[in-house]
Amino acid sequence: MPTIPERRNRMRHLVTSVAAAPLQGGGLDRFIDPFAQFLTDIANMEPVLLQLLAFGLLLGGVYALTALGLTMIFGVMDVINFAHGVFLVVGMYTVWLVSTTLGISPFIGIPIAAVVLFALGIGVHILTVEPIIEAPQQNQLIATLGVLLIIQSAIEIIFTPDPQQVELSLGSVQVGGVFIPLGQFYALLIALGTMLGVRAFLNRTDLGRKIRGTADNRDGARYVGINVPQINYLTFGIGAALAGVAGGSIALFQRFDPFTGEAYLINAFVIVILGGLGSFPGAFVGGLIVGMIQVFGGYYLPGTTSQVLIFLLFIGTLLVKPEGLFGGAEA
Amino acid sequence: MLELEGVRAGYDEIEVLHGVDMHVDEGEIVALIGSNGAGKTTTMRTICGILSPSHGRITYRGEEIHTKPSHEIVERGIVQVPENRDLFTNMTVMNNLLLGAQTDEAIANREENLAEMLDLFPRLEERKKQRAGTMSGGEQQMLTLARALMGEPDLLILDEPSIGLAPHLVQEVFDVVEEIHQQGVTVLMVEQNVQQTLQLADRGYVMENGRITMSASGSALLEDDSVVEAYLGV
Amino acid sequence: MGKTFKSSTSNRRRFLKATGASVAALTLAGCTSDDAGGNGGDSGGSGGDSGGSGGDSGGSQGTTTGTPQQSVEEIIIGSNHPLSGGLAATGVGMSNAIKLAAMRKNEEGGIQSLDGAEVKVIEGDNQGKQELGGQVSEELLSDGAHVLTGCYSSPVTTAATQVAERQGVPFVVSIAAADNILQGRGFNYIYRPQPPARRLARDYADLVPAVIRDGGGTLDTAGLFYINNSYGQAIRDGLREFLPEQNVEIVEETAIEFGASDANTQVSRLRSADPDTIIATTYVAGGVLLAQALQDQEYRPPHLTASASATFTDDKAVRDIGDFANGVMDNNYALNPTIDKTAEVRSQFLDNYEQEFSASVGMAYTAAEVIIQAVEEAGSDDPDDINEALKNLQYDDHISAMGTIEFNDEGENVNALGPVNQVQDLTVKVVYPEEYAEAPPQV
Amino acid sequence: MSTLESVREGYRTFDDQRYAPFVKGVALFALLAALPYIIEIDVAGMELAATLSLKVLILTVIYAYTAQSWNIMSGYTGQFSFGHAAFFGVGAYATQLLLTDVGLNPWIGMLIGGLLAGLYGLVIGALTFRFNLKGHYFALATLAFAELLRFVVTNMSELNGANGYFKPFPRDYGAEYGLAAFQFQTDLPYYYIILGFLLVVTVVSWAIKNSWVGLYFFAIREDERAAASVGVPSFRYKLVGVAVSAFFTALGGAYWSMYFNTIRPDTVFALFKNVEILLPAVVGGPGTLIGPIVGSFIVTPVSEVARTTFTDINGLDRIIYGAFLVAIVIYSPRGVVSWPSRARALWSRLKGDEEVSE
Repeated sequence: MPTIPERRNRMRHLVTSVAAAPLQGGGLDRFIDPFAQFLTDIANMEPVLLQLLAFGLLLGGVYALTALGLTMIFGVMDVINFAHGVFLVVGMYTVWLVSTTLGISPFIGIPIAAVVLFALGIGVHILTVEPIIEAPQQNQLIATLGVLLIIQSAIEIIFTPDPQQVELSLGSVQVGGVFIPLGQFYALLIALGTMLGVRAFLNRTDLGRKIRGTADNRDGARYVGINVPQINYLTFGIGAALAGVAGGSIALFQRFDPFTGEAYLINAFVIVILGGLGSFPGAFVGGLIVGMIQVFGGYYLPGTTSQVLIFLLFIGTLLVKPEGLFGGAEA
Repeated sequence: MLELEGVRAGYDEIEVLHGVDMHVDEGEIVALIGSNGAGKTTTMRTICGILSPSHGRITYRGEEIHTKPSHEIVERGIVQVPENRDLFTNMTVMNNLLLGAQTDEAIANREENLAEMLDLFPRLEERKKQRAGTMSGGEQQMLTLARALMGEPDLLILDEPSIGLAPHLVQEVFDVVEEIHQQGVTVLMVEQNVQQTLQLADRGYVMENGRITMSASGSALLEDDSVVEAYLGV
Repeated sequence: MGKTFKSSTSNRRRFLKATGASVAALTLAGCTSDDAGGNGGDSGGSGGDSGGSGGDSGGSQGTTTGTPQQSVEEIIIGSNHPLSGGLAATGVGMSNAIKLAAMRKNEEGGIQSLDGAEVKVIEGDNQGKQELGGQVSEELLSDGAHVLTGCYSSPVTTAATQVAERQGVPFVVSIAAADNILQGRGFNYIYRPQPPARRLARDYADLVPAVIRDGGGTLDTAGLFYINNSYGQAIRDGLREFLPEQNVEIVEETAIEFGASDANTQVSRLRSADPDTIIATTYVAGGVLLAQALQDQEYRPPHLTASASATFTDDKAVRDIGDFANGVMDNNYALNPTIDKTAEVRSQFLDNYEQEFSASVGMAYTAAEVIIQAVEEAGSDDPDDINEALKNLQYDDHISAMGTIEFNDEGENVNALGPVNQVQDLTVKVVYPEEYAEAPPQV
Repeated sequence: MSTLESVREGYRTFDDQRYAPFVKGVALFALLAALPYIIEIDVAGMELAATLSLKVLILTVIYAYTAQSWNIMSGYTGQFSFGHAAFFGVGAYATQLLLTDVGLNPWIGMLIGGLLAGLYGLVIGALTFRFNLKGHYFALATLAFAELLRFVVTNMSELNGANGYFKPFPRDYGAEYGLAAFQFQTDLPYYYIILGFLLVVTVVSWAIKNSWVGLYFFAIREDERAAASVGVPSFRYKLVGVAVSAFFTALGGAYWSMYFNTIRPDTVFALFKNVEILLPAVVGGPGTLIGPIVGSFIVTPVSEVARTTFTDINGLDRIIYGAFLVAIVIYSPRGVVSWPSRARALWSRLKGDEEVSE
């Protein structure tokens, strides 16, 4: 243990490094130097930048996919669905299960996962969310948290906590010196396709219009005679189905266990807010932003400092433009 | 047609309506007047199933509707123009109108009704592609009215349809209401412009502190001293 | 000194086992002389209370009954591991390994010095939660455990060992990487056969560059790839300290978040630094992501290595990665392949539990053997006797690739070692030091 | 029946007295103080200790304490915070950092931690209230402020990064085991310390509730615009709520760091720590004085009973616990404290309708 003078010195060091550092640059160095490096790389047109851009796009696509279902439920029903992460996991296990037991291609497993999750979502909604849809929001939060615990532990008991993986090595292709891992590339395509598909559904069909109307103004929806409880459970079902697609796509390239969903959950919240509640293009752009920050931040900044930037951006968005980048615009 | 018997309702623990009795007959225009906080809007919301009464009953064409959810009430032909409009502000005018039609019949006649509405409210035609939230108050009010009419109501409930509008627009609203009524729609309305409303109405109710305190024909109410004093500010 | 509060909590759930007749006598009262009981002042008040209730269940209270003459029918090991939750995949395997060690001992005829007393394992699930570590330890003790082991997660282990120390019951850490669990704590009852983080990092620096250089390779620069939690950062700090001593310069460091979906960026960064070796320190998932990203970017440094990585010492992970894993060197605690017993234990484990016998599981097995050996030498079920035996233990007959297990004053194994493993033909083989090597290293 | 009636009548007269809350409070805390002994009492061969140990009691009171602290802000002013782990962690870190690096007594470190957390709360409040964040947006913003700290601390080697702190021995800061050092070798004193914390925060909470501050808080919760229109300086009072709540929550973190010996960013700033802090208050009844305490004495022991009962299948206990959470928020959206009045309402409805409308 340190002697008293030693302690004093350490305290002095501590004060300079922790408290005063941001003022003097000692703490900011860790941001300024990488940023300078970044600018230098841009000036030199380093080829790695193109590679990072590709990775950012791919990661962003995956993130956008995970946020679609959440933004739908959040936007329409004003419910923070804590079980969203574990819905992703159910999607992963569904794809894994059908591809290992039935020998079907995991790609076909993805729509199956969507159907399974649609049913699960409606069930969860009717049992837990609908009874308290009018209750204070913290109750819905705790109810979906309970659902998270139930489903997660059920998966753990049935399939053991051991990690699983879908037998599929897709590898990568090289385009002009840029490597593109195919698993994530397919996930990006699925994200784009799903986004466009759901958007068309919302914009072009009567049911879609009703869902948007309910998202826009619940009382207005009641006044015109929309069956709001029905819209609620359909929305929850579709939101869960989107999680199924997302989880299934992630299973194409990532190992997973019953707890994998947690890491995606918070990012999905960030993306939903960045993009704007209920906005699908917003979710896509939000996903890309988070993906790009993680990739470029991961490349230039030490440790996982990029997460700090993501949360700063998140807070900034909440403060300045809480409706999100695409909030307010027609989806 | 519509009958309220001893209806009590409110928000959470606070009861606003302490037993409301009133009725609306087929083909009538009935006005509900009263000061702020008397419970008029609560009454309207309760009829449409946005609130559910704690006591009493509401019947429509002999059928109890107070236990029904709002969409089933609309299905039976009761449509409301709510006080704060509750438009789908992020959606286009067109989509707002389309969403007005929810019953099978209304959907079947949707295209025709749409044409009619755009005809009736030429401003809406001009702004078809615009987001509802970006329009002026008057235009929004027109849209709310048109949206309600898209639902082909038998009983149209208007809650303060002229609130916050410029005088010439107020007149326009009243003209439209009259026209709708002439097409055979029964109207129940709450209005700030008591004079104009009572002139239009067949009958009127006065509401105070969550109870109906007076009921008479529109013209009789216009001549009643207490009404004149309280609501016409003479 | 009167009974302390701790002894009254230790007969928690006594009604459950009061009927269990043969209850091995708890000799907790004997421990009141240790430092944990030092401040009788604030716990004395409760003594009378539990004394009063002790009357009707005296047998299980056993204040002075732990005399050696009395025959001991079983020795109970309390296994405090995460059996559910995010750490359960490894935790369950570790707990199973402890059960296997007990089973094997019983098949040999039990504890000989106790006339064939059976070894019994009772399990507690700490769910990987700090606040349950101590609680589970207490439950296991009140269910009659004579000695404890656990817990995989370091914060949980901290809470769990605290209880053992206070109650004067020996605790042999199965795995817990953080150095400060024991070091500087002044514990009297806690032991760790496993090499902790700093030791593993030092072993990497001492062994891996030597192996590579002996084999004709060059190793001047290194790039670190670590998981950004306490375990990853602890190894990173150790490598920062020890690698320069071996003339290896760390030219790049990159971290991955727990639960990340890829390691693409990290590999880009390592790729542009292009070090002689990449040193991975991750859980299984992180190492798989690394291998995947390396393949996707068609990059492999001259030497792909790892320090204390769970990935490249786990048979299933290695198979999942495939050929790319071949040649990866990883210094991690390992099983000793040069003795027959190892293969025997491994096949027994695979037969009984459908799980991989990974390095972590093997380490837990060794911890259990250490306990059993100590009981054998103590010839007693008295925790203090067992503790005394642990202090003086010199255990050779274990299956870990390290020397004689013996503990220093802090309870660390002085001969703890993280030898060099290498993936060869998709199996994990110890390649260095030579005394444990089953195959020569391929550089 | 008549005895029951007279008892009820007697209770009602008692309830009307001004000293009634005081007497009830004293009774409650006397009960809590006696709990470690009560659980040891044998009743027909069984004792409560079989399901409740002192460690579980301590954990229960810790969460009662943090929930009570959360309640001052979120229950009273209605600003639902989902990020109280930020304050909890700041308290824990400040205490351990000052203790380890400067040898500052943990009691003083704890107060400094409380002040720092209060400051952080003011920053969060000033920003979010100034920009008028509401509902989910506010909740997510507070969560972001908590997660932000987790990542900042994890990546700052000056704060030992992900490795966190390990509590030094009393001798390392020139003290001996005991109250002054905030370290004990047995659990019982720790129980009474956290119980004392709970007493203090409950008294503070009671004082706030029964002062004009509390009146303003409730006015803000019910209808902020209306409150502002009658001259309640809502911005300032919301800030008071956050700061007080953050201060006390931080003391809980400081206690945690002393009791559990070691802290890390992923233990004290954990995502689920946010939930654990607010859960008892929501289950018990947000905005009430007794709710957080009652809630914690339900939530923590239920989880514990589930864990020790369903040991055959690992993970089953969390299914039971999850189902319990769902059930309790569905059937008691206003919290468990509404049970007695709901029971009374049900009772009078069964007896006849006349009493309901009074």
